[in-house]
Amino acid sequence: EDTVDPNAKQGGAITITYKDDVATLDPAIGYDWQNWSMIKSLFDGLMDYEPGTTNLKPDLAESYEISPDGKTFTFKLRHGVKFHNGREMTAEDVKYSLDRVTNPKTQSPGAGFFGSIKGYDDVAAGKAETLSGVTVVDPYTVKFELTRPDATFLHVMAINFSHVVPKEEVEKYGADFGKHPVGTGAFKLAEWTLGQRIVFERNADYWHKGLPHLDKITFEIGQEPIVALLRLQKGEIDVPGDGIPPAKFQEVMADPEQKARVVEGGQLHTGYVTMNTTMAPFDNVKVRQAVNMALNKARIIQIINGRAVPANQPLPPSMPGYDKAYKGYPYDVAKAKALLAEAGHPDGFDTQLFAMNTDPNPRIAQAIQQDLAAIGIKASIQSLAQANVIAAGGDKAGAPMIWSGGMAWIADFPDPSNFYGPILGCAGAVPGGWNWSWYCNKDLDAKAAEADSVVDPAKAAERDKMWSAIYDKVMEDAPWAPVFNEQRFTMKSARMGGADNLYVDPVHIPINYDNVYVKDVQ
Amino acid sequence: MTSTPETILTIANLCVSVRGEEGSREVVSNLSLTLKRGETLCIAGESGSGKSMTALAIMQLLPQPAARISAGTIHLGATELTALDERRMRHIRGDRIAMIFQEPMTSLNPVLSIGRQLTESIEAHTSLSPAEARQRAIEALKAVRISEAESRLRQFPHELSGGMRQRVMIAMALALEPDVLIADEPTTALDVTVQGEVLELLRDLQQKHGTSVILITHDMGVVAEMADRVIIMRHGRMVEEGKTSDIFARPQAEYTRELLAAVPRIGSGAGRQKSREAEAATPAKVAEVTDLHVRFDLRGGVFGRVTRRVHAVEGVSFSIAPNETLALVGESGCGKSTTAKALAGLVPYSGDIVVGGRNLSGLGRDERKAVRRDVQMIFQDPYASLDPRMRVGDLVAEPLLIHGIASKEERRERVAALFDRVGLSSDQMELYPHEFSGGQRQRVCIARALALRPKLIIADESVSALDVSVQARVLDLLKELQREFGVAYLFISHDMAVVENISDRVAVMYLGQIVEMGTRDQVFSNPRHPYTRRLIEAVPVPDPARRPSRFARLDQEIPSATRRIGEAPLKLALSDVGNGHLVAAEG
Amino acid sequence: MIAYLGRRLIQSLLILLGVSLITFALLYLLPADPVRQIAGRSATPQTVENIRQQLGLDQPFVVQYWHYLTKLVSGDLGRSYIQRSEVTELIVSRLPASLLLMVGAILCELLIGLSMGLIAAVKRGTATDQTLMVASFIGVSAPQFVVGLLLLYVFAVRLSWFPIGGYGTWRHLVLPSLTMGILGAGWYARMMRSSMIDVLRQDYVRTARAKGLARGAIIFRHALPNAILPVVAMIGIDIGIFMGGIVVVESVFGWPGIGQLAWQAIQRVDIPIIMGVTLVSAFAIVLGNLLADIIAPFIDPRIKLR
Amino acid sequence: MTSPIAPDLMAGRMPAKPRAGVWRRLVKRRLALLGLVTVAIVVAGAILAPWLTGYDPNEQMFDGLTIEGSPLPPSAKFWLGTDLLGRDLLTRILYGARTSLIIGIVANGVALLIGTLVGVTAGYFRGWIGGALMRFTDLMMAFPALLLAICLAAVFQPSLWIVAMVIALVNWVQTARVVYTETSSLAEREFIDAERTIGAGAPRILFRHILPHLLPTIIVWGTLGISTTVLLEATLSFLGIGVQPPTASWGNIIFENQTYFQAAPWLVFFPGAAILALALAFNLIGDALRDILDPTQRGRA
Ligand SMILES: Nc1ncnc2c1ncn2[C@@H]1O[C@H](COP(=O)(O)OP(=O)(O)OP(=O)(O)O)[C@@H](O)[C@H]1O
Ligand SMILES: Nc1ncnc2c1ncn2[C@@H]1O[C@H](COP(=O)(O)OP(=O)(O)OP(=O)(O)O)[C@@H](O)[C@H]1O
Ligand SMILES: [Mg+2]
Ligand SMILES: [Mg+2]
Repeated sequence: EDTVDPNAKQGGAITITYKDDVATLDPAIGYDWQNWSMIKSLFDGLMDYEPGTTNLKPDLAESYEISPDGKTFTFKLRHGVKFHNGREMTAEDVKYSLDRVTNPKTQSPGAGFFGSIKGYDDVAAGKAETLSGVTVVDPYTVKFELTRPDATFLHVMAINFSHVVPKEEVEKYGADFGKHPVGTGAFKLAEWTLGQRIVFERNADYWHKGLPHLDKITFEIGQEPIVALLRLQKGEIDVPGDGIPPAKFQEVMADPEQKARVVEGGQLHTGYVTMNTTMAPFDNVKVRQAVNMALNKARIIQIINGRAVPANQPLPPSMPGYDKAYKGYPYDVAKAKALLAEAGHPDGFDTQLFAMNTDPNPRIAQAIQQDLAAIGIKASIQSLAQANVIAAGGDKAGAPMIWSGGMAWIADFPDPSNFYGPILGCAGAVPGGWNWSWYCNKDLDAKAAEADSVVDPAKAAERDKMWSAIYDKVMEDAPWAPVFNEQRFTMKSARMGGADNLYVDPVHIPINYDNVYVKDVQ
Repeated sequence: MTSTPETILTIANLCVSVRGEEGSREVVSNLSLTLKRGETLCIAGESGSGKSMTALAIMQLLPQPAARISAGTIHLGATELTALDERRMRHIRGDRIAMIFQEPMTSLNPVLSIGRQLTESIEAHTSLSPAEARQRAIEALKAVRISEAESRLRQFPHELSGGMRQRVMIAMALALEPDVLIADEPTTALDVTVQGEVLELLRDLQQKHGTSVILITHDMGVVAEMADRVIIMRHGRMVEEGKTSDIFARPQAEYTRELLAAVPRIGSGAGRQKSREAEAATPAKVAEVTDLHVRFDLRGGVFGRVTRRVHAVEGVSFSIAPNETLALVGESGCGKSTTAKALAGLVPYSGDIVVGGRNLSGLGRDERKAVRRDVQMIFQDPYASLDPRMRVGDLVAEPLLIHGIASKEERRERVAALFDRVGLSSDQMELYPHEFSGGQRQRVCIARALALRPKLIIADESVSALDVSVQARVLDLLKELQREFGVAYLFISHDMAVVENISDRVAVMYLGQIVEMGTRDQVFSNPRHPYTRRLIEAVPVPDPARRPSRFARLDQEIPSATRRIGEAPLKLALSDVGNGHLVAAEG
Repeated sequence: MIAYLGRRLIQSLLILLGVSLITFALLYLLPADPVRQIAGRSATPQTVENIRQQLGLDQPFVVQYWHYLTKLVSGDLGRSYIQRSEVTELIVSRLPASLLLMVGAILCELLIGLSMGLIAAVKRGTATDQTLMVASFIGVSAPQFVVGLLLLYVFAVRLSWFPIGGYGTWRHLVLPSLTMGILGAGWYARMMRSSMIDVLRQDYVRTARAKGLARGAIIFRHALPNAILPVVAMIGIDIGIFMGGIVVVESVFGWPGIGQLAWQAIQRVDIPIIMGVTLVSAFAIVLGNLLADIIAPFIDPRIKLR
Repeated sequence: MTSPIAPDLMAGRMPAKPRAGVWRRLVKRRLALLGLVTVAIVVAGAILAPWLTGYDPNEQMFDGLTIEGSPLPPSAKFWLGTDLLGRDLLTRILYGARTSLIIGIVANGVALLIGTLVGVTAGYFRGWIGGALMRFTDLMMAFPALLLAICLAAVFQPSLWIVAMVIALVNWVQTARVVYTETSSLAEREFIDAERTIGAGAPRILFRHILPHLLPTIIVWGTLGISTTVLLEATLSFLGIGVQPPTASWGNIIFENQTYFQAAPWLVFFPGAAILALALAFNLIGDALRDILDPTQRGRA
């Protein structure tokens, strides 16, 4: 097919390291940095993206049709796609997989993505076992009916949670399916030694001829990033899954040979400071704007060795709907002070800034703290474990300000709506929710719903505009102070081949396992 | 006795000094002596006179870092010991000079088996194979008449009684047939019967191997029985030297005469007061003990149930009147100390103990403190019963402090006076227990017990470590206090001579029970129980002319006081054989 | 002996029960809501409640604890909230590595620490003594992460004597054990020196000298066994300290032990794993104490198992 | 009857010496003096920090980082270099001494105190008090300290004093165990019985007679505890309990920068050396005290 690299060689094995454990390889559950792209290689969904880009393309589906009202999606499935156990995948499997992921017993963290499918509420409430909106038309056709037009639906069909699983294997392993994953993907699981090693093996029956290139991928688990880099330098591994550790960044960049193997790319990521809009004094928009103007983003980026670009709006630059024209709040201490004075805080005030405790987040928080101090805001830092920060954010009276780093939004799929719902919309502004600024603008919620009902691909640009407007309005109310969009810097061994964008794939993080190859096989 | 004139050890002008906090002082001054092959030389003398220091100096084992040889030479044959380095000295120690230390309890390594400790020195100095060394060790144990020598090799020191430990020490010292054996108070810690055995053993061995022995002791009875020659020391100097018979018959030095005069003799009149009538009728006893039982539970099983018991004291009854001294005698392990401890409130007991009209059980805190003031105890082991980190002056002042007696200056004065009374100088108040000799420590303990002027003093072997002169002094002091304040004593001792000297009444204990009790005269002049008789016979006589050919020996092992649950020991019935002389039926 | 063990085991079980109760209670009181984490960012309140019910987290504390205990009896530690695997399986798969590391580390610290302490005590007051004590303090004061990386850098990267992290052969074990051991060695060296100095003044050492024994025999046969007793009592304590350091060392050396599991669980409040690891480490500590008590009579025959 | 023998006077009488003060004997020893001076310097540095340095410990200086954002090595301007945020390291170490002294001395001291009290009490009083205390200690020992810390962090507002308290709560256990073992063997010694017979109460026996014997152990644990607690504080801060950034402490400086030990070794070396120096200083003092307070060691130089 079109996407296969003509230079690619077949065969070879690579080694990749990760610090944290791989929790599960069940597509309905896995939601981590490490397992996200592994699952993508073991399973397939109806939709996918072109390697290294954010462009949607059909995957298990051969083609799809959208009804004019945008509420019915019909997918034609590819023939002859086989699960790793040899059975052919059919429309029944698609339906089963979606029933499964939305069933509360599965306890999937991604169930909410399917909220627009008819019958979702019944399933979620435990009143029904299957989604009434998903019907098997014939073994190779599956039809989705939605309760409202949903422009993101094709993206939803590409995220891991909608990947297709074989019923018999799920039932065989029950809750342990995540340890014995069986999918249709380019690789199949060959070995899993808990806490040590996961080995993927090429799926010889993969429907996409010519893929994958590699015979074997070994993931070594539990290694400190700094040690992983040492091993890379010694040629023992091929890709450090956690990237280049900050402490080694300068050293790597100073060495031309190593620098040549560094790949840089954008990410669907924004780092921001939330301000609790229900909590004085942040209930005053002027205060929030003042904070936006007080931050010296260039300095903050300097601290992380320039591995980011300044952000002025919630969406990252590579996201459709990013408003290039938007200038954002300038760095202007005097004006920020003036605004504070206008808001009735000429001498500033005391507050707290929460941040996650892993490097470099406490450092960034300290830089922010110093910037705030310059306009009189004395923020004390609470540097806590991830779960504690999340808990504080989900408590209405919990955290006045949170630096999002380490827990921040990395988009589930490349669509502007993905930055709104749970983190800026009213739906997320509930106890235990993820809208940490507790910003709830009914108006904008309505506008967002409107934008998401523009399903027609032809109107995509128009829809993006609508989203830009929404985010501009958000920035007017300034519940966040966007700080930067992190750039990904990764490294590979000299033998690794494939286009650079495969190594900073916006969707397959850290790399697109299916498409990379090694140069040293004959 | 072989009498080769050959000299084996020569000490010339030996000076040992110890460094204190503020400069050093000499504890052995200008000591010169010679030891001939096969000879037994006794060093006797005042406690603290430098006897142990001399012995340690010969071994080059003076306590570090305090003491050192400041002058003089020690020749073993032609070898000058003080000039030897540690490595070469090592070959001398154990092989040519062996030593038995004053404290048998602490001188054996608690974590090594007897066998290991015996064979290792054999292996260190000979080229014997392990099996041969083991054989030699067994022989050595047999030589000191330890039963079941082979199985003993696997035992550990704490599994042996005090007497056996001392015999192991001797076996260890003699295994290599050294030229010189130094025995520092080898019998002080032992009761009479065991003491007799040990001394006899030493003599036997010496005759067999021709070993030269330096025997340090303050017991003139032992000196008389063992020594060929005697050296009398005082204040670090030798005051007299001579043949044993000469010294006993014609002491030259004033101090020697004092020493000999002070020796308590059994059955002799020296210092023996007229036996007072037991004041049985006096209603107000100081202490009344009725049917005292002390049992130590030995636990076992999953739930830690008691499976066996040590019947340390089984139904002992006695009473002590004011002004009276009751002596408690008996073999090691018969329950003397335990009885004393019960009386002092240190072990749980059943039965009744009434002190000064108050029953000890069920007293409130303050009452108990008051009773404590009335009953004081002097412990068997003087070193162990003094807090090694306190100055002795503070230790003696402590009872006064606790009971809120006297102001600070008065306390100091009283302590100084007490020191004076027990024969210590008030300068020594500033020293720590380890800076004293064994006997000096015991005097500190006595001073401490006297501080509160109690109504009853329990003295557990409290004069056995003292040299006779001080012993006499202390005994006099005790009597003096009795006269002045009407103090009563429970006097525990294995030294029958001393007992005869001081006691009004005597109780003989065996296996936790009293087998004979009566006035001193009744018990000593007319011992009825065979066990009592044996005890009296075993006492060494301080007269070289009257050396017995053989010590009476206890052949069998002491029966155990440990029994299974439910197996109570047979209770002995005491019958009165006249005038309150109680004797148990034999059985 | 058997009886003693039985009694001690009952006591140990009670301690474990206490540990489980306290841990469970503390985790119950923790403000972070596990259900929210399971349900994900886009979950509706309804879904959240549903999951809460499924996990029984809506039950009162006592009921929850009782459920936990009853499952515990059959060896079931529940399922991880985040990893979704059986906690028992997770722990069992990682335990051997941690145990191996523990054995290696304890061997290292004993070997290094005891010999340092011994030499220091024998050479008391000399330059050797002082150097050794400074070294032991460096061991105690040096951050383990740095020590680990330094060892890795020198011996694995530069000299290639050992592999750069990983698990499998004895060569993998050396550096992590050493890293853990250096800290412990500092402690043991200090303790050993202190107790050795005490022992060297005892009468029986004088006796041994009087027998003319060689210096080595005096030190190793007579003094060492006596001095080592307080050190043995340290074993239980040591396992506790070990549990603290294991996280760092395991992650530096990519050692697949329970330390990493625990650390990740703590960061994400994965309660079943925290409970499981807590119980396992408590068990190890209790066992360590027991072991110390059992060894003691072999070293010092005066000590009776009571 | 008068005694026939005069009190034995010692040859070469010892002068009745005043009890030389512990302090005086301490400063006479060279090494102990070195330790005292070091501690004094650290304490003075902590107190006088504002006057000793021209920088603010929290000021992230523009010229404190390279353009790429790397910290600066030691130089004439920044004597010990700068940290990852461009702050003067020397200044942070000086101010950090305040935190670390409180942790290393106060928290560690309290832990030692609690541990000793519990251990001594449990070791001396058999029966239910001792049993209960020891079972409690066993329980605490088996209980993971970090967990307790996290929970406390969630309950309290993190602060230096909370972390000090947590460290004290966590660290006493080990001391208690060791002291317990030693006390129970001391309590069996005869001189304790002897004290009872003269009417000494439990407090007197415990504090005047047992405690001095525990001193060597307490000194060992106390001095070793300094490094451990200072480093433990960093772990706790990391988990959100304890001093929060930007407040400096020696442990935190190391902890924040330990991954940079190759890129910027001064960031780990200097605070590490400070901890080591403090711990060693106390060790020297402790060693000397141990000898001075142990009468059997008199005469040792
Ligand atoms: N470690 C020490 N430090 C200081 N002085 C000591 C030390 N050991 C003993 N002395 C002193 O040395 C002197 C001689 O003691 P030594 O032990 O030789 O006496 P002794 O003749 O054996 O007495 P005893 O019969 O009581 O055992 C005594 O005055 C004692 O106070
Ligand atoms: N704490 C204890 N636990 C168990 N048994 C004990 C204990 N204390 C003493 N015994 C035993 O009680 C018995 C009596 O001991 P006690 O100390 O009273 O003997 P004694 O007559 O004073 O002997 P000695 O003359 O050797 O001092 C001995 O068998 C001893 O082993
Ligand atoms: Mg002596
Ligand atoms: Mg006794």
